[in-house]
Amino acid sequence: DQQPSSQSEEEASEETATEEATEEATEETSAEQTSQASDADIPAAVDKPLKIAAIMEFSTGTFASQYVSGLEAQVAKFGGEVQIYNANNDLSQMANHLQTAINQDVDGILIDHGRAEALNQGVEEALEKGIPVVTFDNDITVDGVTAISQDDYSLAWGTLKQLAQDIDGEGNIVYVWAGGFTPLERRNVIYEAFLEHYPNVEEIARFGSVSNNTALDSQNQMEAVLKKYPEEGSIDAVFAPYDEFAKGVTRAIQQAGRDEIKVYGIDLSDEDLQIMQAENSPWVTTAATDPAEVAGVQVRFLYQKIAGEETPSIYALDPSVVNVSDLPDESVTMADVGQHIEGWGSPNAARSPWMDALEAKNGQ
Amino acid sequence: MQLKQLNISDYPQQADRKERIVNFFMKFGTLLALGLIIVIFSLTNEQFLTYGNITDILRSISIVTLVAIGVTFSMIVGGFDLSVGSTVSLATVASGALLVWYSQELLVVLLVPLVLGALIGLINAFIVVKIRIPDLIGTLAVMYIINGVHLTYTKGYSIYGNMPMPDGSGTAPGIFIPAFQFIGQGRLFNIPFPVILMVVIVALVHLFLNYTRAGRLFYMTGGNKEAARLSGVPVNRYRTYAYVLSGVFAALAGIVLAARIGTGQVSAGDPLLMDGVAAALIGYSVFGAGKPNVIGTFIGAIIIGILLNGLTMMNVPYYAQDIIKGGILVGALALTYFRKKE
Amino acid sequence: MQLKQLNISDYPQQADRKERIVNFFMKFGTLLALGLIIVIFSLTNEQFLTYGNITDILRSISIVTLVAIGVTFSMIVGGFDLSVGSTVSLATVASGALLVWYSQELLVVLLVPLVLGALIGLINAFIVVKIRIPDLIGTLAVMYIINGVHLTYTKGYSIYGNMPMPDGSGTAPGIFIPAFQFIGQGRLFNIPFPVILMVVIVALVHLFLNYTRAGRLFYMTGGNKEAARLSGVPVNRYRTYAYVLSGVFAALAGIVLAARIGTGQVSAGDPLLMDGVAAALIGYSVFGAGKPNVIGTFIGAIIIGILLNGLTMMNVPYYAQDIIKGGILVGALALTYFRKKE
Amino acid sequence: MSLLQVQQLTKSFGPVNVLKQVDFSVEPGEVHALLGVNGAGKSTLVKILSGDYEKDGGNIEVDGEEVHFSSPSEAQEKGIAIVVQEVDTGLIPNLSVAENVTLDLTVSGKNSRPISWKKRKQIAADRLEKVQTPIPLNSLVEDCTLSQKQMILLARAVASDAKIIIFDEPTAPLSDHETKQLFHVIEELKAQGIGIIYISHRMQEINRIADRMTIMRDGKAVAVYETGSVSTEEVIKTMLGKQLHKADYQHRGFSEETILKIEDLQVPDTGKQINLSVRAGEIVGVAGLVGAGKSETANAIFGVTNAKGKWSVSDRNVKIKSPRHAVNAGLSFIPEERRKSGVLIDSSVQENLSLPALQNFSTAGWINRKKEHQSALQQIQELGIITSSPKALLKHLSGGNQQKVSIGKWLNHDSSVFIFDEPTKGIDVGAKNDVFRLITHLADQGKGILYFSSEFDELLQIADRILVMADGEITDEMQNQEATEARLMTAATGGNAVETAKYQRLSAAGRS
Ligand SMILES: Nc1ncnc2c1ncn2[C@@H]1O[C@H](COP(=O)(O)OP(=O)(O)OP(=O)(O)O)[C@@H](O)[C@H]1O
Ligand SMILES: Nc1ncnc2c1ncn2[C@@H]1O[C@H](COP(=O)(O)OP(=O)(O)OP(=O)(O)O)[C@@H](O)[C@H]1O
Ligand SMILES: [Mg+2]
Ligand SMILES: [Mg+2]
Repeated sequence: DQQPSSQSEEEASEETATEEATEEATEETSAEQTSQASDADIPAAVDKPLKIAAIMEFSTGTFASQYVSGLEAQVAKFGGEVQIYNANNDLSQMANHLQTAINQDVDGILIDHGRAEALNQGVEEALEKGIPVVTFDNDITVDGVTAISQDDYSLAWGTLKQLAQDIDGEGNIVYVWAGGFTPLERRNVIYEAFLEHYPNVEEIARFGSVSNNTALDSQNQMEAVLKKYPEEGSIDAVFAPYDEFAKGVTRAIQQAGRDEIKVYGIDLSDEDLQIMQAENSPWVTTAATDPAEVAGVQVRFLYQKIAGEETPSIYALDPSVVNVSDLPDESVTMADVGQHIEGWGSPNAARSPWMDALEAKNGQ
Repeated sequence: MQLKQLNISDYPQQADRKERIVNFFMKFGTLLALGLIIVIFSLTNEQFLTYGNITDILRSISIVTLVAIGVTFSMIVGGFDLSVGSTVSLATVASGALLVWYSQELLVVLLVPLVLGALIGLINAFIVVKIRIPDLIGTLAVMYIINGVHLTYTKGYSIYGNMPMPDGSGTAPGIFIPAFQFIGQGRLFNIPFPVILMVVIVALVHLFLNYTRAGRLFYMTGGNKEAARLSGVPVNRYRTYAYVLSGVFAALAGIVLAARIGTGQVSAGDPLLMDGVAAALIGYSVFGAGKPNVIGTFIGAIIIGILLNGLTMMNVPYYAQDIIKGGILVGALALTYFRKKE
Repeated sequence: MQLKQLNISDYPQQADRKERIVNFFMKFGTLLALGLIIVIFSLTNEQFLTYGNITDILRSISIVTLVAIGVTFSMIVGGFDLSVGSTVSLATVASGALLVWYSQELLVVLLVPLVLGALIGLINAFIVVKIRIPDLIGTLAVMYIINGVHLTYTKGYSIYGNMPMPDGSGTAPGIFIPAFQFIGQGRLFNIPFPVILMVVIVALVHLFLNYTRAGRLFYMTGGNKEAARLSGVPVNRYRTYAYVLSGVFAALAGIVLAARIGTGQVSAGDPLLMDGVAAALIGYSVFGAGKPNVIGTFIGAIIIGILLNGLTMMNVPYYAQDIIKGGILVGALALTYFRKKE
Repeated sequence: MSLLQVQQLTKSFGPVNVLKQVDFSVEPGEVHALLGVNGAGKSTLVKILSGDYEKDGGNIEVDGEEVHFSSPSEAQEKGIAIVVQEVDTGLIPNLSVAENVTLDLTVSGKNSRPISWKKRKQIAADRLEKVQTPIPLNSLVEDCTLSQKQMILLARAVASDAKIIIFDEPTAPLSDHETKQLFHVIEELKAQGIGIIYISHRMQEINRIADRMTIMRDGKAVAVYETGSVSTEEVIKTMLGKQLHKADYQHRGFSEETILKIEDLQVPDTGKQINLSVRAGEIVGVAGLVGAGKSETANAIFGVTNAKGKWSVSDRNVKIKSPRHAVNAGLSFIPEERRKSGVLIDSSVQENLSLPALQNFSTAGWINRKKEHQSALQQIQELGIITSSPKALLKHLSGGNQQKVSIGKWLNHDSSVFIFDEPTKGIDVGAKNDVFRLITHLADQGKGILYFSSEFDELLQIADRILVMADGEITDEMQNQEATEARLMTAATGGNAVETAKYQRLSAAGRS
């Protein structure tokens, strides 16, 4: 992992010896390279094609796809290469992948979802080998790891608050949920609290299952629920805390012509935006962070770590509540949601001054 | 000789009472179970037997039935096709891509996935019939390959109207045109179109399998490959046909799926494999057929669909639904298969 | 009589060259493919053949190998067990619940899941052997039921140390104790414990199947049930044993899984079914055995594990990996199965 | 010009040369018998003629035209039909009788025309009538008896408009009566100028029906005779390549001790009760026409079917609810359908031979493989099993050798009673001799033998006492000295009354 430079060989080998050495070398390098204007402050440790591993628990759904694109885009901008290790919902596979990545001597590791118990051992090993780790949405709390999260609790609370306001704290709702997935389990905690908080809101039906065809399954099951409650007004709202649920439910409601039922979801993607913005769409509110942005922040933290900068142990991205009413009439994509929703995205989180230079350098 | 007295009707009457009861259960056990389920659901929920709900159930099983018909074909020739789920996914993605990325017209959007399905069938046949890799493992390998292909092609993205292109080159030009969506969502004479499609296909396949030469050759091939070969049946050709048909029906299911959800959803077909196989296997027991048959498969799909609908209506959590589903499967099949030692 | 000329040794020597080559490929095709894969991977990646990576690969396949051994048993007696994946899940959840919810000690945490696995095997045997529901559909139904049971039991939650109780009654008292985690994550003499466990079990099962009376009777039962029965083999008892062993091995796999991931993850076993079956089926072709055998199964699991590891190391995108995996499966098996008409 | 002319035909399976430059011909209207010991290559020859196997060398002419078949349908196009030796390779078990009888119509039919099942059934009924065998048209072939299956194959072959029809041991599962029907049919075919190739191990049949015979030995056609031009002894000598030393059936005395006693055995499949007993060293034959219920009775005795009754073996009362109980009680059983229930064709000779007595080859559950191998070698020698090795798979052995394995596997087991069901079916005279020798040898050791057969002459040769069975019941009993073929036949048919009753029952069952 050496870069070709004007430095002598001794200096170069010294540089890779320890983490502290890297920091010192960074200063040296920047001092030496003042002649090249834009590369001025780029730390040497990141000023080369880095090999980044992204260990993902699953990659189904648009959220995951956009997250992956976000990772790839940000790492590419930095001139590195990211390798996706997809565990297909198999935690032990995820632990294996983490191990493989460590054996590969990658420069940094990103972890998306998963559980601490399965991954702690690997994470500790990575840190011992000097490979920095940034996690997203899991419970790993090893010292030296930066954990970012989109905060499932706020996500759920955000959309549920809107739901409560819209139905005036009283009415019949349908809940779509399935266990076995950390984010859904966390969102459920808030949902239970919500039911306690609003005693006049009654859950009249609950269903849900997660597969590769979640949307269609939800659609079929929602149809059954609609048939069970055929009278207009018998259902006020549906809480679907996962966009695949929300999509299916929305379709079922639309096709049944029961537009009086509103859908409150979680997560947002281009496709979701399109569905929400369709005329008379029952899906009126969703709470989300921008998956690409999450990925960007995670990559930037990792690069900061590789560059030897100080990073926080915990960083929570603030989710936004997106109401269709806040969006304009013409169709909007994820790229420009920020123009309409306050606080959407955080393009400047975890951004060091040298990053612009690094991006510009690799942009050519 | 004595044959002159041969009289078509009196053979069954010889069975004594106990035997007749056993026979009855063997023949009608599965149907009985289905009837019982319907009665229970309609008693516990008055909305269950409404016209709207019945058509909903039928619509919800239309896709799985198409897959299961393909599975039935491969089972008839004594084979097994694990790749149908991935074929559904591929067809779904292919029709989505043709509509959205290439703005193709209906005919192309229907034809290309079907041709792809047939191609996959040919590949399966090549592997299983020609190279003679055992069917379970050969079609499993093909399943992996097709899954990989369609995910690589879409880079993991699902395809929907006017989506931003995955390579960042702006917005896709096409949408899911209404003529296409009609296949999954439309109605003719107030009957959902996929239901009509399903019923017509079930009827045609039933006639085909029972009243045409080709249909019987499928059964012969599966019943005893060696004997069929010795009787001059080109068994390998028929096994090939069966895999091709399996692929084509899976592709058709994929088209209906895409039209129904209005998205070229990646991996959407995976869960259909199990349900399709279950439907076809339940079909064995219907009318005591003891072999794969399309009416049985249809009834199998209905049982699965009704359970999902009725249990959801009864607000049974989905995981508890699995218990009931499994229990009823065992119960229905026990009626059919359990009998005194031969 | 003619027998006097019987000459045992000259049969193989008569085979001509071409035939010997064919025989060679039939016997060693799968191993050859494995060797080729290893060579390619170690040439393209210097980290591949490191001690650390090899033990990682072995550790990564240990769970699937245990499942596949169970599957092998059911295949040896001519059956099929689709419920193994769900049994793994149940065992994982059970050991998690015992540790976390009930703070039980190690012995209990190991014993209860194994007993549950044996029980599931008995249920499968009852359905398949006694009620005579065909194995594919009978064990499919059991799969549904077990999935439902374990999800209902945990209310869909995964179980981890000191979790909030699903019924809201505070925090769970227990954790995943280190002694338990050792099973999945520990090392003995710098070899991961699950690898040792796997190798010992493979060796024991191999000896059992090939050198003991009971092992032989398993094979005989699968070879021709009727003939074995008429020779005094209690075939139904051996079929029952096979299903019980299948359940026990799946439960063992579930325990290792839970120890490895430190969680009682619901539905964690589902993906293991396919891989387990694939490993057992690849095993058929190893050494030209033509029947299920545990060494073959082990090699099948190794092939699958190496592919996953090596392709990931070569930075092949995960969906393209499926294509290669499928392709290599077909290629390796083609070497074994493809030959001229008999 | 011959209808069929085969010259210098060769065929090998891997290293084994099965056919070595065989010459063979059939004239129109001729019944040409093919004779030879088990494994001589008869089936292989006719399988090549019927397009099942491809020849390695030599040429085949049909009607003067050289042909080369690469599939059975090509042979059928040239007018060659076959009734195969293993009936199960000719039938589709999970389809109905009607469909199986008219299988050729399906295969040769037009794709465009829908099948009329009503018409099909009529045709099937007509065809079955031609071979005078009513079988319920709607029942599945898998539920049919062996003889019924054989007759279905016959009916189909007869109905095909073939120029040459090959019968590969057609009478093995047939009764006398059905055999007569078959011969009648063959006469008619002959009259139509059809050439017949007829394989059988039964010399009387050959003498009765064949015009010429070709004798095969060790893959070569060694002689062609006109029927009647040579003596049967000469034919057998040519077949075996040596003089046949007839087994010595001189019967020795046997003890008074009853070794097997069966009382009030309720046979499930026939619904009849059976009482019988066998003394140590005694060979008790059970004679009966095919369909008399012999196999059902044998199965019931051995616990194959769950029958009620009282068993006593060597004066000990035993309960037999399954074959395992029977084996433990000291019974051995050589069933009629060897491929289905007698041997494991995908296992090796050695594994088959050691199966029932596996505990004798194992200590504390571990198999002593060396001992197993040695014992297998020895048995292969003793029984004259022709195989390349004890490790060879059983499916590579000829039918007669499979039968020897099916018997041989019980010899390791310490049984006191042996039950044989049609043990000589499909085996050649030499092997039959071996089997008889084996049986008498067992009797000499004081074993009790129960021998079910529809071959009355065999029973007269070997049995000390003969029970006659008709319609599931034992109708007569005689000592060997009192027995004649005529008396046996009378008892077995129960006069005409029973025969008639049986047909009424069958034809009633045929109405469907
Ligand atoms: N598929 C095969 N592979 C290897 N050897 C075979 C195969 N088929 C037959 N043989 C061998 O060829 C020889 C001739 O067999 P064939 O079946 O022609 O004998 P047969 O004369 O019909 O005997 P039988 O009277 O027992 O029916 C036997 O030694 C047999 O083991
Ligand atoms: N599937 C069946 N359906 C109706 N009757 C049957 C069936 N199988 C057997 N039988 C009757 O049971 C009786 C005995 O059958 P089977 O031919 O096996 O007797 P067998 O004396 O052992 O003759 P074989 O010499 O063929 O062994 C016959 O009368 C037959 O008609
Ligand atoms: Mg033969
Ligand atoms: Mg019999």
